[in-house]
Amino acid sequence: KDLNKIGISLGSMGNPFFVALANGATNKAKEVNPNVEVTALGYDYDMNKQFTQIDNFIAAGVDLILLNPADPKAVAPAIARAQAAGIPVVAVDTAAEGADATVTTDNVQAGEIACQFIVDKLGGKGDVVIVNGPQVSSVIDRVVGCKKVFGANSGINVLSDDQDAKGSRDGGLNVMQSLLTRFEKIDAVFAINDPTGIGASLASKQANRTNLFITAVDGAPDIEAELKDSSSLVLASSSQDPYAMAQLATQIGIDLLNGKKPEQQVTLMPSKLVTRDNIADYKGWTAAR
Amino acid sequence: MPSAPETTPILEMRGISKTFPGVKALANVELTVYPGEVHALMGENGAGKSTLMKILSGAYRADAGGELRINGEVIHIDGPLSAKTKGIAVIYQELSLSPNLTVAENIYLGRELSAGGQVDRARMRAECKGVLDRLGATFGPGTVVSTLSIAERQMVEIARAIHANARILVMDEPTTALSSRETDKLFDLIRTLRADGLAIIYISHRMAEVYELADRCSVLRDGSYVGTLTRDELSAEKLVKMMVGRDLSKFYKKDHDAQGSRGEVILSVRDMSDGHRVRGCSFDLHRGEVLCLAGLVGSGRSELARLIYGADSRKTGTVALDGKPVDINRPIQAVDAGIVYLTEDRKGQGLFLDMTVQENINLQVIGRDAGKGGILNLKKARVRAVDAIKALSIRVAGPIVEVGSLSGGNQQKVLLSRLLETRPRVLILDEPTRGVDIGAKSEIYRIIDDLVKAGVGVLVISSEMPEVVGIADRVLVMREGHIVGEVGGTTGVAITQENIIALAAGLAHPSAPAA
Amino acid sequence: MSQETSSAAELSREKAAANRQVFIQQIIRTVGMLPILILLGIAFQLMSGRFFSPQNLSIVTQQASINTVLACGMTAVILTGGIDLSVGSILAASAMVAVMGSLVPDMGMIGIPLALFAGLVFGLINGSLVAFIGLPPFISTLGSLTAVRGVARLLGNDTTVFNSHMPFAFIGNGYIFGVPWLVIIAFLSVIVTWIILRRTVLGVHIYATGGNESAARLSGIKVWAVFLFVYGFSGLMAGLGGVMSAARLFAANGTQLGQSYELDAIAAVILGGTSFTGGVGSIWGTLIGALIIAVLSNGLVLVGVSDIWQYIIKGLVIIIAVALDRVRSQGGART
Amino acid sequence: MSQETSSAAELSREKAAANRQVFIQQIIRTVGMLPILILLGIAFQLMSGRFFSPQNLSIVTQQASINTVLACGMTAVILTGGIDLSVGSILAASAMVAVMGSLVPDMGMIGIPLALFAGLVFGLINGSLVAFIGLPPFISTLGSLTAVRGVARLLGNDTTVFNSHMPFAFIGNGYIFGVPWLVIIAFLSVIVTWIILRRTVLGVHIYATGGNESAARLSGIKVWAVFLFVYGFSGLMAGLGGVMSAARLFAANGTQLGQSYELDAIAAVILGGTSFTGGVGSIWGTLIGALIIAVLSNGLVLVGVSDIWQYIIKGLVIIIAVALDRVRSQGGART
Ligand SMILES: Nc1ncnc2c1ncn2[C@@H]1O[C@H](COP(=O)(O)OP(=O)(O)OP(=O)(O)O)[C@@H](O)[C@H]1O
Ligand SMILES: Nc1ncnc2c1ncn2[C@@H]1O[C@H](COP(=O)(O)OP(=O)(O)OP(=O)(O)O)[C@@H](O)[C@H]1O
Ligand SMILES: [Mg+2]
Ligand SMILES: [Mg+2]
Repeated sequence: KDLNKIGISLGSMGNPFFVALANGATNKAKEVNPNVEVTALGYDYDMNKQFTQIDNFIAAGVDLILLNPADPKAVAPAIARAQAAGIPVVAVDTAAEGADATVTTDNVQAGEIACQFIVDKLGGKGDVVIVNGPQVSSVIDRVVGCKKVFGANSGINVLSDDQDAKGSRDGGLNVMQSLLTRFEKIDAVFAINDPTGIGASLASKQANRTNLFITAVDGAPDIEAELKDSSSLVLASSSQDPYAMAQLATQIGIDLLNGKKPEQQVTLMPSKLVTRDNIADYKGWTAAR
Repeated sequence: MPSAPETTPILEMRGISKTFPGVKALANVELTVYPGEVHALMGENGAGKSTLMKILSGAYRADAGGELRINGEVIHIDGPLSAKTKGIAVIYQELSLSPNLTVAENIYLGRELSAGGQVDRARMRAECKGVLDRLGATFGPGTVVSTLSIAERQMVEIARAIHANARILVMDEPTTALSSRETDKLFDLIRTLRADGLAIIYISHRMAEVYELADRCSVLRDGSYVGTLTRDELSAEKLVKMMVGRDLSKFYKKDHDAQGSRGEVILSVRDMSDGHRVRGCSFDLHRGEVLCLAGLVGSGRSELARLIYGADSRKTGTVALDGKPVDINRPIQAVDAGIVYLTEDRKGQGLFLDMTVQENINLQVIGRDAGKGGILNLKKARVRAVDAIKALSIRVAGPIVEVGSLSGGNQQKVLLSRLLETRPRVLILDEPTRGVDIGAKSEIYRIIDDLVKAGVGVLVISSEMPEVVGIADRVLVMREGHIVGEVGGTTGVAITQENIIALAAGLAHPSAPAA
Repeated sequence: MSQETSSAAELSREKAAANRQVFIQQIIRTVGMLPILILLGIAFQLMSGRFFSPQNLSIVTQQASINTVLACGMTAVILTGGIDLSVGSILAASAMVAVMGSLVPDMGMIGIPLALFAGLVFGLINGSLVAFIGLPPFISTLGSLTAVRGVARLLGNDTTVFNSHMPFAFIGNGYIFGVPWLVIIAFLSVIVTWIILRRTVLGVHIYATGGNESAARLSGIKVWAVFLFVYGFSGLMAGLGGVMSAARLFAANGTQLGQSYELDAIAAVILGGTSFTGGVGSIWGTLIGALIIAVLSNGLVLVGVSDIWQYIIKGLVIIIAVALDRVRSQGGART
Repeated sequence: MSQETSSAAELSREKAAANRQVFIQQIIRTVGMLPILILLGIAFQLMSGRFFSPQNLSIVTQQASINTVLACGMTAVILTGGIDLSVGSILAASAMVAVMGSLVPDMGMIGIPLALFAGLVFGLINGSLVAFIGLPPFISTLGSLTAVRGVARLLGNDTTVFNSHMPFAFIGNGYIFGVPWLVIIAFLSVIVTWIILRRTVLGVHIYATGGNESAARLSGIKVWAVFLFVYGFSGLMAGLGGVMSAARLFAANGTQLGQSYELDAIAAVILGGTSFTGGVGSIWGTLIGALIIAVLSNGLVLVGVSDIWQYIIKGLVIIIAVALDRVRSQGGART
């Protein structure tokens, strides 16, 4: 079967991560068919909206759907509808029940390595804060991974883990400001994504509380600048590679169209910790490939 | 007959008081009304007439201590609905209709007819048709109220009260928007209702109406009960003295010499029309002249005034000031040229009720008074406001009181003083004394007189015949959008009620149409 | 004298003409946006070649269904001169209740009444705040927008609840005579709202309250009861929206549902010609408004417009549609 | 005669008393929510022991600053009886412009005027739609809420633009005499707005237009100019908010910035006692409203309330605050 149209439904198209993801998919698809039509939409974290988008894709007659599910299980009926219409569905970034295949960063592992960095740096002892975010599965997984590490180290004391910083710089800054007032001693911060981490860093610098450090997850372009900046308090970020993830997912989708089943149902892409030491070698999301 | 002491009064109010934050509106007021009488309630603006009636209708709650009896029985009214069920119907000063509903829906509001759980609009329409016909309404029950004129809306209110089979009917200044013909019709109706045994409480500032209708008359002053006169005792001097507490020497004050003060033409209007309500109207207004526009309701007088003022868009027509044509398409251009317009719809289009007296009075001159960058001159504004309050004897605690809390007549004076502050050369007054008490009325007449002496041209639209006859130097009569005739001035036809009405109704042609 | 009667006759003839004109204006206002809806449909058909396919029409109407149901309640609220910002949050909370109820063994259908009841209760709370304490509707429903969102999240403890064997799954996915249940429910809601607004005494009171609240009070209408009803009704409709959403998704989530649905519902009502100041408007206009919004979302995807441009185009179409309507029915009252 | 003069004296004494009462009422209305703000502060101090620390007060006021600036423009708009839903989107677009402008080599300060200009232009577009085409403010700014959001995203092509060497970083992070720049800017905005509203002809025209639009028209006020001004001003303030946000975050993102800021700004205005129907309200009330919102957000984190409960408590506090105010100033006009 030919690949003429692809529909992509992602969390929020304003997030550079999803933009990189969409670009990866588009470029991969163009390798196969230069005239391919790609429609990438953000569902703004609304389950109804994602269902609507999938229905619209079916109506528009797409050949392949890539999606980042609002909820790993809840999206199953919509996926089933697409599959009933003969459209293969590949989940990216978050696993989706019923999808033909899933390609995702190992978010639990990403949380683990970011927080292991904290534990190592603190020598297994200290007061830490988890700046949480919207309760979507990737965020939940990261926090699970992180807490697993912290839980294994009895010297680590988690002061707060229930503040939603909305996954943005703005939110990270506001929440961190208040947390800094609330707790006189914070040794390290785990932020569920890069913007939150940078916001937390800004807040700490403003409050002159530079005796702490921050780790995050993403490896986004702005964290690269941050890691290169010696005054920043962000020391590490567990990287994801949305571009490669999308390329892989698209390839799997094309294979599915041609009747080739993927080798494994779920492809976990391991996360690598980017730190000040290895930032020079990091390729980043927007690198030309 | 009606005041026979052996009949039980249908309504007795004793010791009624009402305090608003900062204002004692009523203090220990009493009122006794018998069935089958028209009981006039008189008093200056702000005397508390409307407040007393709102207590009767359940819109306000009186302070504790008063007593209310209907047919001798003590009752309590705790809301509009309970007043209604006790046979009390009120036509308020501020009309209280839903403009988006039809006439029939308004008449039945709160007690709709229904059949099988559905509103029965057809039956509602059919059943109120009778009342409307009896009132001589030219609109049907299915008409949407927002398309009716003020007069017609008032007619809807009257129809609603009559239709509710009220035993006590309160009319708070019902004729302010009616012309003499509608007023006569209304009076016939009131007499019929009286004959049917209804008690009618009638509030008005028009002496003539009270003489004509009232069987007895109670007077309030500054929130207190002054006394009650029977028909035989009723006289202008007595009434005025009770109301005002002093004598009013001359009511329609016309100091200026009608021929002597009249100067050259200041405003000339030619071939004014808007395409449907006003058709080819032309006239001249002279310096130092009071020109009245008379006519039936709906004859297009207000529309003509609004066209001149640039408030509505015109189809044809020119306006010249001092012989020079002026371009007026928006009100601001008229104001800049020295023409101002007092609207007949005080609350809807005139005043800013949430703003203070000072702000309202200064509104149209703050631009002139302002310093660089449009910074307000608050000192000057205050002085103006205080002066204006004094000059027009506006009853208000101070210049920073919100206009919305003033009585109707005082609101009217605030609006008038706003216009006067602009020092106009031509003043167009649309029903200037609507809802204004006798004292204030004579003050407004005095102001008009002073302005005319100072060389201002004044165009007055009025539906109150005695007023037209009393103040006009010349009268133009409008009918169905045309100026159909002129009396007074150089025509040689005397300004009398009969001559004007004959023209307005299209029955006579005492002179050729003006200009 | 004969002249007078003739002029009276003329006057009444004129009046009748004016009345007719008002009537026509009302019709125009009611169906005001219909031409725009049709134009949009034709444009999308020409550009994509798929818009008018039966399958797509079924999808569009399904997509419009939840917003239509919310907009029914919103129409009643706005007709009284109020606003209900909390419908999205109430929908989320009710959907949680619906799914959790559906998990009750052997009597999962109880999720439906429970969710409706939850919506009704939230709505009545809004209504009480407006009716009895006299809070401005905007602020009281803004408060519940926030508070009920918290309740919705609390219900599932910030997780997604789901039930793949939803006993009322047919509501979200089933058909009768080829028409989706969702569409039927939305249409029934419109009919019920129409009956309430236009055929009952309550409806007259709703219009009267919106047209002139103090007049309504003075004529003995229980204005508090009207407020209580419209907000309760709006809450109930949001509860119904929650059931529909739960049945469609087999799941619910306190955060990821109903965000800014209130804006879509309000947009549908206003596109439909209902006046913000209250007292003027009709449910049919609302239906057309809701369809326009759904058609835009669907059509732009069919045509393959990018996400960014969808935002820009949607915003412009809303503005242009209302502007066109304004120009066309010039002289109409300002809503 | 002597009796008359004595009664006149009594009258004037009574008048003075009434005058005083009116004045006091006005003051109460203006500072209406101040007691609630103070109560909240004391409660949070008691629970956390840190609320009134100078450092925290500096943080709270900083967090209130952007919302205060938006609410200044919103106050002017709501006073005319309108509403501006697009401020959040305009803020995002302006912040994008500010950051992109700051990246211009050697003249990065140009980002500030560019952003302000962008905000002003969007605002004037809103104003033109209301003033010249007569669109309902809700619908025209709802349209721009969507369309400008699209423009904001388009500007950065859906990526985050950032500049860690922001030339106007001092705005977001600097202090003068120990007071954060953000706070100074917010306070200056309040002062400027106060002067416009209370000390200029324009301000009187704004109140007049909101109080009675047709009377304003009839008395020769250029109502269109008033509308153009208030929406332009609101846009400009949103542009300023964009600059502040960019300077604070060193970055901007078309999607993530300014989402539902309009609700916070409107809540501040309404908490501050400004009437939705227009014509009544004051900027000082708005300032207090904005502070209440910021104190709530900050205090709940200080006390360690979880995110879910923060929602619930915030919603309830908004409702209770306005309800208390309503009960206290009973008999006041309904806003
Ligand atoms: N809602 C209110 N709040 C405060 N004061 C009020 C209110 N309503 C009336 N008043 C005051 O009560 C007094 C009596 O007012 P009322 O309207 O009863 O006078 P009125 O006799 O009907 O005058 P008019 O002839 O001008 O209609 C006035 O001083 C008025 O300012
Ligand atoms: N908004 C409107 N829509 C339709 N018809 C209207 C409207 N306003 C007024 N009319 C009609 O225009 C006619 C003229 O009304 P208007 O009351 O202004 O005349 P008028 O001569 O000024 O009388 P008066 O000043 O005594 O009320 C009335 O018959 C009324 O029905
Ligand atoms: Mg009165
Ligand atoms: Mg008139």
